[in-house]
Amino acid sequence: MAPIRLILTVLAFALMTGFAHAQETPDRSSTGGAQTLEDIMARQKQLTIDDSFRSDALGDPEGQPLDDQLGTRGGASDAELWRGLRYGAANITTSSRGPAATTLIQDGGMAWLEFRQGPLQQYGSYLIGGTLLALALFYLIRGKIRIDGPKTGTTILRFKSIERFAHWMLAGSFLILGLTGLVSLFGRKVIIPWLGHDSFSTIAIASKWVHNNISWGFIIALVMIFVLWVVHNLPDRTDIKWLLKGGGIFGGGHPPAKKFNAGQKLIFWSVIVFGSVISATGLSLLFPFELPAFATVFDLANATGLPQSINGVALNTTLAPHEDMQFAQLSHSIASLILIAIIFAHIYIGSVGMEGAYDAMASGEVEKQWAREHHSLWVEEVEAKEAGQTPAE
Amino acid sequence: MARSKFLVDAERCIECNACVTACKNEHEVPWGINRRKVVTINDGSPGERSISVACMHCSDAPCMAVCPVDCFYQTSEGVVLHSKDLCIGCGYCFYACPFGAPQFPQAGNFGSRGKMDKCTFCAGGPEENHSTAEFAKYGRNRIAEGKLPICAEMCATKALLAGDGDDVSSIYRERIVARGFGSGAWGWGTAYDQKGG
Amino acid sequence: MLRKKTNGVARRPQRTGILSDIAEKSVDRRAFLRGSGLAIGGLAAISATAGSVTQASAQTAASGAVETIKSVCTHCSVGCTVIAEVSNGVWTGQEPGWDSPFNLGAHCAKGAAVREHAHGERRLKYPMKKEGGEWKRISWEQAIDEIGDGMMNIREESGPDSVYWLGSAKHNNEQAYLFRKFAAYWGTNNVDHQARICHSTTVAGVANTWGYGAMTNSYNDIHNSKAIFMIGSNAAEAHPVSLLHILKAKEQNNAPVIVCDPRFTRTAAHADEYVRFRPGTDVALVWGILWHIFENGWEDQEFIRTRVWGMDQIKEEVASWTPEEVERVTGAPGEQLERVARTLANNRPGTVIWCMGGTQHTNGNNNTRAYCVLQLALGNMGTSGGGTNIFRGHDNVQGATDLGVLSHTLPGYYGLAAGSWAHWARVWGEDLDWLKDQFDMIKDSAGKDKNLMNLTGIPVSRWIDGVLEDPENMDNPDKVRAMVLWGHAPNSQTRQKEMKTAMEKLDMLVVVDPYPTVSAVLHDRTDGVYLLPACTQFETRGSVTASNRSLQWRDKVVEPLFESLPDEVIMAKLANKFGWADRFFRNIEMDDAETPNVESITREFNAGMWTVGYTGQSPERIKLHMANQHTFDTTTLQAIGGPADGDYYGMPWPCWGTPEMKHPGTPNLYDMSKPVSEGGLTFRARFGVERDGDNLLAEGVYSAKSEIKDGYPEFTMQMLMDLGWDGDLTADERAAIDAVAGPNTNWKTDLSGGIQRVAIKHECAPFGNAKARAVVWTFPDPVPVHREPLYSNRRDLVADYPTYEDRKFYRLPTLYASIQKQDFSKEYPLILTSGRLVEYEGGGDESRSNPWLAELQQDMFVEIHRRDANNLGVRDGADVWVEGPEGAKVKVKAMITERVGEGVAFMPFHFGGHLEGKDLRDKYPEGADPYVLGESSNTAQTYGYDSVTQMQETKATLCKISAA
Amino acid sequence: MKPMLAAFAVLALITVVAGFGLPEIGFSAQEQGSGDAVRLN
Repeated sequence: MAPIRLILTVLAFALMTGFAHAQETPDRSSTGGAQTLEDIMARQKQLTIDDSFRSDALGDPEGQPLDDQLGTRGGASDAELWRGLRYGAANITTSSRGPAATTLIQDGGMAWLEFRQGPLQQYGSYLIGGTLLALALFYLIRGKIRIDGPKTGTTILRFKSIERFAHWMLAGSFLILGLTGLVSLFGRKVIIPWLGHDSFSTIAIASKWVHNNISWGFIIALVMIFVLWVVHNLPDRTDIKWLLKGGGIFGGGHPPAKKFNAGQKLIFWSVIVFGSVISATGLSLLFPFELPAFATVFDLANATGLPQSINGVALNTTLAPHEDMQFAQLSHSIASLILIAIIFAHIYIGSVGMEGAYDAMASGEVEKQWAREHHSLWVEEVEAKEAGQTPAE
Repeated sequence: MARSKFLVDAERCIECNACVTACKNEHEVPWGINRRKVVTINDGSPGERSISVACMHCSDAPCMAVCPVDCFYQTSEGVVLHSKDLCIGCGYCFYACPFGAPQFPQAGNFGSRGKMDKCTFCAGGPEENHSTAEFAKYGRNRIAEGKLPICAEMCATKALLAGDGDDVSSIYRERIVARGFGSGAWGWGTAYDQKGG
Repeated sequence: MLRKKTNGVARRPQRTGILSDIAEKSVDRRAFLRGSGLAIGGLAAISATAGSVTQASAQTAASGAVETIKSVCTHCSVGCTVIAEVSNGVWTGQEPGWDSPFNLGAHCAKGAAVREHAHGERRLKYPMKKEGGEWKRISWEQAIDEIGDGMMNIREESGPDSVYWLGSAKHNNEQAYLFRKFAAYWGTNNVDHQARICHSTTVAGVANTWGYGAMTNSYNDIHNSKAIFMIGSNAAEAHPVSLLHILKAKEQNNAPVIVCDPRFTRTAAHADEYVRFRPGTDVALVWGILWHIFENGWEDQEFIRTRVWGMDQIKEEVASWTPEEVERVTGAPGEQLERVARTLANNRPGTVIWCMGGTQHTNGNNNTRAYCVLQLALGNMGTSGGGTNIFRGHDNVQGATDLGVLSHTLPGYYGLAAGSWAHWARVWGEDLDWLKDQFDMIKDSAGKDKNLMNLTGIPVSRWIDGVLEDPENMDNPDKVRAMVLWGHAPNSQTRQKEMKTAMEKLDMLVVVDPYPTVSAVLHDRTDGVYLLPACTQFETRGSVTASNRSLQWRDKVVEPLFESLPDEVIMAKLANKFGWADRFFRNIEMDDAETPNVESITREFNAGMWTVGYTGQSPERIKLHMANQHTFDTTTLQAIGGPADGDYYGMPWPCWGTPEMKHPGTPNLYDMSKPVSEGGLTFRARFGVERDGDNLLAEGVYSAKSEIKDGYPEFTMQMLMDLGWDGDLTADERAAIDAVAGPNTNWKTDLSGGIQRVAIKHECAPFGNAKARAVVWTFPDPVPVHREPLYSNRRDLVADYPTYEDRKFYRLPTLYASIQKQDFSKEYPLILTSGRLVEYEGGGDESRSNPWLAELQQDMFVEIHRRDANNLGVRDGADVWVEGPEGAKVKVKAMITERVGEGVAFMPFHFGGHLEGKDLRDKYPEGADPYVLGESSNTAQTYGYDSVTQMQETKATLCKISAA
Repeated sequence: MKPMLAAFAVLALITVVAGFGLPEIGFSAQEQGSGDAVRLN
């Protein structure tokens, strides 16, 4: 479980560090270096222990001189040989050319599927359900955020068509990707009992096809969005004020903001960060065995010393292709679930949540009054531009 | 009731690949799909040993647990089979399988890997026994013919044993006793939660 | 061809009844488990006849419209039974042949994949001819006409000896026999086959030691061995199923397995003791072991006194092979050989197994005789569990050898003497003078005419020299101008580049084979190449002789594919074309004008093969054995009850006398514990009765129940009369004997078998009872001695152990010293050796065309020791050039391993279709190219031929390796 | 409105092109499992 826990720490910003138990090597002199009762108890408690004392005890496969009488396993005992396989340390060759043919055995699978069936689905559903609930609650309490001042009747161009194009491309693809993704994650639990195996299989095949292929659109759009808006999303002083006033969501007047206020900047950056994680892992899943990534990721992680402090041991950076894909699959779904939750909030505020906000992405023209309230500095900028001079700071 | 198992005696396996070609022959398995493979450990040095690997038909099979469309099922003899009609080729069973048994006709084809294919213990699939459809999708159904998996039946040195777990292990135990040294029963711990021989 | 194997429609009705029962039973598997591999896998039950019992029920359950046909695997010499399931003429499935005592259902990669023959996607599909550089499809008639006319022309201009008939170990016995007869009727001894380059040195060495040149015991008899000594044999890859028997002995008798080989082979991986030694130093190694045996008096004195001649001379030679000298020459440490010697001495009887690692040397005949001497010294001969178990290579190389597809003998090792021709002329009912006229004459040194029919022909290993050598230097009237490769992979021969030139110099190149073979692409010919599609052994029927001398019968599995024809039919077509078909098939029934009846061919050679006892195995008896395989014991090979009660499986030759005599066959040669009538035997009295005053006959020992209680010479009519046994002859027998040569008629020439019958009636071996000879005074090296390879990396040893002087034999001048005196070791520092891979066989044209096999070995490679690789700056998997001292080089992948020792490189010899880095795929006829092509190791392999048999040297030459 | 519809249209287009185009340049187990010295079809 150690590496999985690291993914969570890396991706979900160390939410789960609490689970981790560091453990210092016990004294094994009593058993002559073999495992002790403590080791066994620790394994039973699912604690991660430094098992190098076993993983390194592989005998010496090439140790035996050829002109001796040959033992049954050359320089290594049965136990040592099987252990070599268990830890992927045996020297394996095969005449089969299949992918990963020389991986005789990999034990990451069980942990992976247990995590996927368990925590991932559980917390995933909590997260999404929770967000929806929270938003509903918020709507009941705060209601729709109206434009306070009198409407001017004049509008101002907030987003050029290219910007809207990119936004909707990203939005469209993400909605579909999220939906089809959720189908493959929860389908077996939710849809099969309801529709049965055959019809679900058809649905799953379709959603997988769509998921795999629409992904390209998502990636393109993600890049466009980044290029178009990154300059407007660099944090600055105004953001602090804005955040201190809580964006004025709960009254207390509108804090000044540029084209994007701090809230929107947060959305932007989480889309960029999670979006690229999703894209990267997605790609490596689209091309099995072609784009393994996690050995390098773990190397970097180990360099930070973070996993050591969390799990007591560094992460294994010699991964079987299967294991690499397991991590890709997990990080892909974890990042997606989180982003889905965030986007729910974004959709809410961009539609039912706030009067006048939707026009920005629909026609691109927004009511000047709305703009003054929510993006005062940006409006000044624009007007100043029109007046042909830069405003005094 | 009887529990079907494979057992590979690493002391006897000579990497002749008979199991591999027998499987290809019996089920007309296309080039590039390896339901069974033979791997060699420490090739070329003392202690060189070979093992024939395929789906071990695990008791608590990870592939069954993980399949998003739940296309696997296990027969009363413990043989793990799947339905190619349900399979969506997502490859999750491959991630989960400790032995790398699942095979995909479109290994690298943008994730759309085609229907998964694996060792059936020569027990065919959901289709009617001996139907042409069954043969086309899963290969020959020897179990229904009252025969055991061809790979084990044709093994050059009888290193690969298949059949009722009790008989398999008693035969193997016999050998261990005769040899007077340890176990070459590879993979039993992982597959059947027990020590081989 | 790819029809689905499971015909549901046909099957389902059948299974409802029986199968549903089994389905129930199968809830607990024991029901039919006993019939499965499990029962046989069991140690106690490795000889489980239980297998057949319940298997029958499984069979009936399985077969509906499906018909089961028994054949024999066409790859190695173990003789594994192949059970083919055929429905509506399509070979749909392959089942394990549990009943076969040889393989008990087991197969190797090749045997488990033979059904692909019935797909035959890469087969040669119809007769083809190369015209203006293009392959052109032609009819059989046109092919036979053009080939026939071309040969008749050559015959007119240069004589019959300018056409070379290269036969095959892939022929069944009938085809092989017919092929040899065919060459005789054509009028040449330029006929040969793969045995020349596989075990000819064994046959010569062993036959000259104790009488017969064959495996003395059997694979199954290894069950009784207390020790197993393998040298130059990688059985795990070349004869995988034999490991079934070897491992049984290892596990049940706790028999130590000792493997001596320059490579740590897959066989060595299962050994208790591995002896690594320098390629080409077998004699030194064996003498090194014998040194310890003599030193400690571990030899079997009594056995040597009574049954061996010349051991004292051996002792003298061995005395000089002290542990130090042995280590200097072979590299094997003295204490290890001492341990080996003690193991062999303490575990008797032990068997000695060897293969091409020992035979393919310029002094191969010395090696094989040295192995024999080792067994003689230990007293391991003529006993169950002992013997020299020589594993032959091809499925019928033993049969083809026995039936004389060789340039130095007629069928049955009769030789080429006038008497031999007279004998076979009698068998064929042929006019001897007509035969003589078919042959060419040549002036001998004395300037008087000699008929070439009595002169050994050119061996297959040298046919290229028959083309390239100046006729002045040859005893061949003219160059070889037409070459017929009838089931032969040319890439299995050394000096490929010279072969290319030779092929281009020929007037006509004819390939008769199921596959185009490398012969179709190696050369740059634009015309005069004919490819004739022969069918495989699964598309015809006939008998085949396994390595242990047992004959098995193959039934036809499917009709010939495409336009292919059985070899006997193609021979008949040519015989008709040449106009002597009537004479040729005089005694042979014809199913139609071009189809000789296979069984009646068997009967014809039954009538003439008295020397090796191929006379008792009538088609009926062989088929009876095939049908009742389950009645034979899997260790003794003897039938226990049943219709073949008492027979040994396949009637291992010698199966004396006529079929009516019902001799059971001889399971273990020279075994005196049995009476001759029950498979016992003595050493053959083949070398006279006396040598420099010593008696060559056995000293007071004789086979059980023998009425002559001492050594005795081979039987003649005269001897019967002297013994007063001639009264036992029937009138017919006596008449037949008088018709031959009266009192001078002997056990070999008596066509009635009477002499053999009477001798055996008195429990005497027809061929006499003599000593084995440890010293073969007729050979260049009477006492086997070590001689350095022609291309040696040890110049210091060349001085001490030089090779032979150049000499001329088999019609050709042959080089030894003149090559060895040049020093190549500086420029070519690595030793190059070659061997087999389990997935492929021979030249590999057949197995590389089988996708199930080809997928597993796709790249030709060279094994290099890690140290050499690092010194050469070669990385694993990188392309390298391997260049032989004669300048030819191959581009292959480097495999870095410690399987080979330092300074040694190894290449498998199954690849072909690339030449010096050039891919020749586009030169194959459309769609007939093998799946996998690769460089042939023999391109880099060099000159060098055995001093007795012209066996090619492929195991010890030099090379240099460089990154490509 | 137009940019949004345009975006969805383009998205659909990309999906279809990818779905039917990319497999063409993908590689099968056969291709993956055969070296340079092999001809399959």
